[in-house]
Amino acid sequence: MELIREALIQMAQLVLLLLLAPGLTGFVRSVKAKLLRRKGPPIRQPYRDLLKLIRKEVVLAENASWVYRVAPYVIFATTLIAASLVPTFATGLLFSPAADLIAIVALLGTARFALALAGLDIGTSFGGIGSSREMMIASLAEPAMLMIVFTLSLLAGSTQLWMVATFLQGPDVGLRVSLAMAVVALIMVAIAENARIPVDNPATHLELTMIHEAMILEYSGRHLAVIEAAASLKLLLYFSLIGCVFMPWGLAAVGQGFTAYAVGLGTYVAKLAACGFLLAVFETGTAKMRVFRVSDFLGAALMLGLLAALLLFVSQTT
Amino acid sequence: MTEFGSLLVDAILLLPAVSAALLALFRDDRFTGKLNAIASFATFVTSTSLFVVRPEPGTFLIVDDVNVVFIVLTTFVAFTTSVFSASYISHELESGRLTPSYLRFYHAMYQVLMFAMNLALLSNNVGLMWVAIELATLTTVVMVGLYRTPAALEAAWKYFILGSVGIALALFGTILVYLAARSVVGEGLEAMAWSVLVREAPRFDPHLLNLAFAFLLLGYGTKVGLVPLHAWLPDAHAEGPTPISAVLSGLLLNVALFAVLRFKMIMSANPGALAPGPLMVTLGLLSVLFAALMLYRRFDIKRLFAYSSIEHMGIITFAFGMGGPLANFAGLLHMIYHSLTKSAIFFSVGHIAQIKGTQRIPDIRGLTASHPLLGWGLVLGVIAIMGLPPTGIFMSEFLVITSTFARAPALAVALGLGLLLAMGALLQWLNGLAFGEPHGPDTPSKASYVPMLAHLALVLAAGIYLPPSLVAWFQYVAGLLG
Amino acid sequence: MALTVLLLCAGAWLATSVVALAAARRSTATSLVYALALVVGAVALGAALDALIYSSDSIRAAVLPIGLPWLGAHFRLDALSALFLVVVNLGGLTASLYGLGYGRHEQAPGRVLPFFPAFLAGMNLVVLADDAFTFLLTWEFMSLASWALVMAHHRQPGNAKAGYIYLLMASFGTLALLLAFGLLAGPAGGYAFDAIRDSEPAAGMSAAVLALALIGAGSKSGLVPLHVWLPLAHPAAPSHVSALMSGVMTKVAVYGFVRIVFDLLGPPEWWWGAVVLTLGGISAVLGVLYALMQHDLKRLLAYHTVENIGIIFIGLGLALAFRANDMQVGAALALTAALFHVFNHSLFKSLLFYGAGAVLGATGERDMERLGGLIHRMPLTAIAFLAGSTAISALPPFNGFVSEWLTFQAVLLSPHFPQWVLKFIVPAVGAMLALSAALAAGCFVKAFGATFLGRARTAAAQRARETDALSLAAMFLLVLLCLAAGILPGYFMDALAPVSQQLFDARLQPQHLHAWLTIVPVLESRSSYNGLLLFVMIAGAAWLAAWVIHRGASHALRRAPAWDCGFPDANPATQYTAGSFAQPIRRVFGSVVFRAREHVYMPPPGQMQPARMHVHMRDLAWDTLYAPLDVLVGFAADRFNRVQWWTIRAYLSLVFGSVVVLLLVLAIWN
Amino acid sequence: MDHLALDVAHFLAGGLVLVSFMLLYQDRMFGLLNIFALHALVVSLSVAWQAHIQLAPYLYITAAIALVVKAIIIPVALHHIVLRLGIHRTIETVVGIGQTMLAGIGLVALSIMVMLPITAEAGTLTREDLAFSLSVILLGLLMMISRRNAVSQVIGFMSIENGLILAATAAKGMPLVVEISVAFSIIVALTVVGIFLFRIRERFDTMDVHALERFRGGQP
Repeated sequence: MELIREALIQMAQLVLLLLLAPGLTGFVRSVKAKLLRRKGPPIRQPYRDLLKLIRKEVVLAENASWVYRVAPYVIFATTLIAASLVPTFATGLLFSPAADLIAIVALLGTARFALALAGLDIGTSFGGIGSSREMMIASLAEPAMLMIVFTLSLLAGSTQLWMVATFLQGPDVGLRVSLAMAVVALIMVAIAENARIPVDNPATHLELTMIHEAMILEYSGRHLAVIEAAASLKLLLYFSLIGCVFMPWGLAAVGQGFTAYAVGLGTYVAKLAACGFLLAVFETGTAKMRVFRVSDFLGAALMLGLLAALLLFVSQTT
Repeated sequence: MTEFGSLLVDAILLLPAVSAALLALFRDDRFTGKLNAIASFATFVTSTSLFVVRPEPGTFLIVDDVNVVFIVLTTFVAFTTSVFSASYISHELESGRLTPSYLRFYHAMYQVLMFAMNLALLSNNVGLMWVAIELATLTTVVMVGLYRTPAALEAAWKYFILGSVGIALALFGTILVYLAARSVVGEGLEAMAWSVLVREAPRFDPHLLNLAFAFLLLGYGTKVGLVPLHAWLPDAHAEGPTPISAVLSGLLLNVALFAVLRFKMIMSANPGALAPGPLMVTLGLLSVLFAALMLYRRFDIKRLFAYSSIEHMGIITFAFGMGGPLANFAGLLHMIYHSLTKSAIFFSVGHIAQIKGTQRIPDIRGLTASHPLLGWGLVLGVIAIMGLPPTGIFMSEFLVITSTFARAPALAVALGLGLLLAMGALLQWLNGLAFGEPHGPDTPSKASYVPMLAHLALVLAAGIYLPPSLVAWFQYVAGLLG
Repeated sequence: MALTVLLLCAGAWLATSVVALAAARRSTATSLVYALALVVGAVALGAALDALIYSSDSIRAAVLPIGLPWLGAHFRLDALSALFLVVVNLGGLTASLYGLGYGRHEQAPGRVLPFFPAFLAGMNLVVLADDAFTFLLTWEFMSLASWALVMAHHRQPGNAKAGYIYLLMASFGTLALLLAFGLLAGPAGGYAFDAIRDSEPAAGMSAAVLALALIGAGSKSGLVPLHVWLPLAHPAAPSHVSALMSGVMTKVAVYGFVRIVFDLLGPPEWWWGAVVLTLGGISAVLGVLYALMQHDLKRLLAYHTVENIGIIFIGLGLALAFRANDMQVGAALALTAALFHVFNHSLFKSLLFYGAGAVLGATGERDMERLGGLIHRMPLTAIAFLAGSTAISALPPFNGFVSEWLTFQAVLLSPHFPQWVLKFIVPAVGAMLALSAALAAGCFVKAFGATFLGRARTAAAQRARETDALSLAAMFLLVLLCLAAGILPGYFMDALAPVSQQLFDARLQPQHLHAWLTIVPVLESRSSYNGLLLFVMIAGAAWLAAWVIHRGASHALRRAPAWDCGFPDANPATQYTAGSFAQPIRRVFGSVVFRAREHVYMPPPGQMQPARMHVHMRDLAWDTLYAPLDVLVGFAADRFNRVQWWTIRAYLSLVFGSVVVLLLVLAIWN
Repeated sequence: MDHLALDVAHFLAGGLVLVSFMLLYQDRMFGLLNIFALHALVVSLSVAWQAHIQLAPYLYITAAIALVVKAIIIPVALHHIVLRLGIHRTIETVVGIGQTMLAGIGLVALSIMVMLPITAEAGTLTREDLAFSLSVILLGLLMMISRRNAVSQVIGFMSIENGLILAATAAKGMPLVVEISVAFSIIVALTVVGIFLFRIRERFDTMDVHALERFRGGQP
């Protein structure tokens, strides 16, 4: 009985993520439009796009292989599962022991692997550009992310995300330099991983600057829809992560009852809105950087993460 | 029983001597080749019986634990080489490099050489041994110059001069040993007999012994080919007929080293005498390193393996210089393995040079493709000589290096690097010789590969399994060597 | 019993070698030899598994009257050797299976067949050996057999150099081990491992042995900077042999290191861990960076071995550090991580080499710039290669991730080290590990993408045909094992427990007891991972999404030319190549690590010449260590060689000089 | 052994060293041959004297061989060879005569230094004779390496041999001396024959360097 209830809560979170993800993207877009004094599309536009896309027929390049057709679903599934393992409104969900923070990072890696392969499958030059740059960014972003994971898990004594969140909710966190460094690094990584300005521009189709869009250039119809959904989910995932780790207020624990869940849900949505707003402001205020400056940007994130972990290693006694 | 034994000993000496005289009489090359082989085989069979029958030491001749295996080894390699020589020489005759009259001379000399080496090993008298080694030197000088080409004559002459100086130094050492013995043993033949010398050595004047050993080491060391006394060796190996190169490397160097060992036993029996170890270690190490470096710029295949002989004599001298049961054991093993391996290599090199009509390494390529048996035989031989398992040389090198490292790490490291250096050079040449696109004439060889394969099989088998009786003998002699 | 079986198996392989020698010219020889090797390998694998899983606590020993005469050849089967025997024989088994198919294309079977079983026998015997002489004999025998296999295609340019450097480096390593054993055995020559275990090592000696063992095992396994032979030799051999060399033989080297340092040498000092960790970290990062720069498929794989060996050594270094600080749980975890990675790497590296071999067999090409689009023509090989790529890139749900995850967990246990040096090194190495994992993914996107995806770049790639069923069987066997080890890691970790029990007297908690087969290295509140659940969830979610969309929305599909932003080009040369794929990473890392310099030639306007770009990269290890050595030896050889042209008089002066020196020495001595 | 016997032996051995120095000093071919004959004569006398005082008649044979072979036959033969082959009459030295002589004195000092520690039980005569014969040997070697001329090198080698015979006879009662001296004479004879056979006109080392490279397999 207990098991079924827990499973239900887990499923609820899954559905919640699916429902929220396009909305978040739409929200960021609309805030950005507002900031630019444009009218902009409504927040629900991404939902419409997705629905329209999945109903359209797929135009597939002649030499596309099965990798090209399977990749969207793999990307979607791994991102979804990764996102569902991050606490949103409650901690300690049923499946959370299945993967700790390192595994979540690795799951995103699997998604990226599939995406990069898909970019190479047609054999066009743009796909290759996208994959190549994506892997270059990942080669720095992923270690940076792992350094952040190190920092968090050293603080909490665990790589389990719910343990980290619980720890950070608790009283003995205090103000820590390493934590601050980790936050900055995490934000930088999140920007890079989600193809946001200044690393990449999600709205561009200017050939030589695009990264993420270059890889999915040939996708159409339901495949494109699934990939777009995965991209939204990924943004949501990072927001949830930042939310649960650095703003751990209001998180419910499993079994605390419906009210706690409701409070958790409310604060969660508020957190997302805050993050989305900040992202939009940030993106509006910055210019995109050259591709080869990205390595400096991410290198800085990696160094920050390493420094944070190092500080913790050194300060740890016994 | 012992009567019969001394008869055997006489037979080992007489067989070569008589057949030398016979061979000098006959002209037919087929027959002389066969007779040579038969005589060598008879000598070999006779010598194996020494394992069973052990005659009493005589005034001039002795069979003891130290020399018995060397005698058998020498007669064995002499026999296999004579088989190889028969096919080699008949080819030389066909190609016109030798005339029948030289051939007669060659076969007679071959047996004289065997006689001299057997005598050197069997002699119970330092003076007699000296005479025997001198005789062996002279014989090989003549053989080296057999082809009468300017290069061969030059090599023979160089060998002759350097060898003679070495022999002179050894004689001075011998005289000093006699002097040291005289005051203890008294005048006469007794004072020159091994059996007496070793027994009475503790009472000898250590200063005289030191001086004597210095001269003996340099004198016989010249014959061993130790650096810096080695200069004759590469040329003599390269310019003479290949069977002689095989005998030189496989046997004569051993015989000279055997002489050094005999004197080392005297030295180590005397408590006051200078430890011979450091001298031998220095010369040995020098030989290894120098020869290893020299291997890199060799373009003549026989000269290459001649330098490798110098290297291995260095290893053996090093091992005996280190002393101790393990290193001495390793040195003895190495002498035997090196004899067998190096002569096998020279057998294959002889065939190769005859097929390809050249000794220049860059002109010989891809042997494993054009002549599989010969090529792989060479590969196996070189692998063995590089000290790679499962061949026997690995075992002796293992023992030398491990037992040295615990006592003198720097020496072991130096020796190890020398071996590696030599391996680098040999491998570099082997790559060209055995692999790649074949090059040059590829007529199949009619020669018999049995001697080469027999040697290699022995070395291979000995690397994995040594009969206990042989081991016991090695251990006993290693103990005697101190 | 198991030991006897294994020794008999080794004998059977050697006998097979002899059979191969005798029958090399027959047409049936290939099938016969590989079939025999396969059967013997299966038996040996069974014996090893039996020893590891069912009777790991008993130690079996045997002495054969061969080898060093007064010592005999000692053999011993304990948990550690049983584990490595499983690795070796699993590799041998699949390689034989693969060889049954792949070997038919072999142009020179006479140069492969006799050495292949000998190589297998050598690797088995190394792991079984229980005295220094037998160990080194079989170790070098293994090198020699593999050298012969490297030289199998001796006519191809470059292979001679590969074989040369390989055998020389192998012998250098053997020399180092020889010296290490010389120290361990002492002047009396106690070569049996039992005698060495009983003896008390002196203080300074252990450090020397560690250094020598690192050199010895490192040169065989490819630790930077001793890795130079590996990318030359591994690609040169026939592919199933490459797989054995890269996937299995390097593990035998790891075994040698573990045996000497963990078993024979006695309690470690903390700084050993620091040294091993650092070397491991450097190897991991440099290995993968080297790999990224390659466009020869097999060479890329060989460089990846350097990376993975680095990861293994990170685990071993951590285990040493934990052990030195008496942190048993950490030691057991780090060792388990390292050994699990040993196992995993042997699986996916063999798999990838088989894939590369299939590509090579089908197209005759190893150069990725001349391949492409093979997924259409070799779909099954592509699936297998993709699985291997995913596994080696440490992506869940495959097995590579699990062992790296365990290594990370070990890193995270380490802030409690009291030594400051370790406190600094461990997180830095952790970052290196993370970096290498991320770069590996990039590298395999490149490898798989350039080889299998896109369009065929040459006619050879266009004409490729799917490889034979036996090769595919070998590959898919490994795919299944990779997947099994990835989604059911608990069982595999439990199988490794006897080893840490034997070496450290400590083990991880039994994993198969956890609910839903989750693996929990230390505490559930600390970390856990469930590959099975993830796999099921991912597969379920993907299937569900596809099902819903196909059912509920549209499954219409139309093939059309690629859009490519509006200007598609039919020429496959316009594709992104492997070299261009690696260019951003080369820009980021290469200028420092490889001194990469780009030289661009732009023809002046109006001239009809192609613009050209050359990239020059240097191997720093080669430039700073090996090239100077080569020059030095050459210089010394030239100098000494002048002695060859001296006159007799000069030679006599040498003799005279030695006489005088010796007399002077005597005079002074007296 | 009375005083006179000792003195004569001492005188002869010392004389041999002196003659060695003369050999070293000589730079004319025929002068060299003559002095070598003198060298052999002194050795022969010395051996004969030893035969006399040791009461060892077989040593007379050695003395006779030395006299006949080395004091007469070989100098004459070499004389002929020099004339026949047209060998240069002056001897080319490597270093100056003065330096060679200095080095020679150093060698004599060295041999005395080496022989000194030998205990008295070997006997004064033996000790001195040994020191002198070692000096002769070393001087002979020095001569071999400081002369470029083949004939003088051979003569250097023969003076080494003379030194050895002196040592062998000084070692009282040594067996096989005759055999050894016969064996040595064979070598000596072969050396001379070698010079003649190989037509070594000037030196061992005059062959031009390119020929040597070919012989010694040096070409890449």
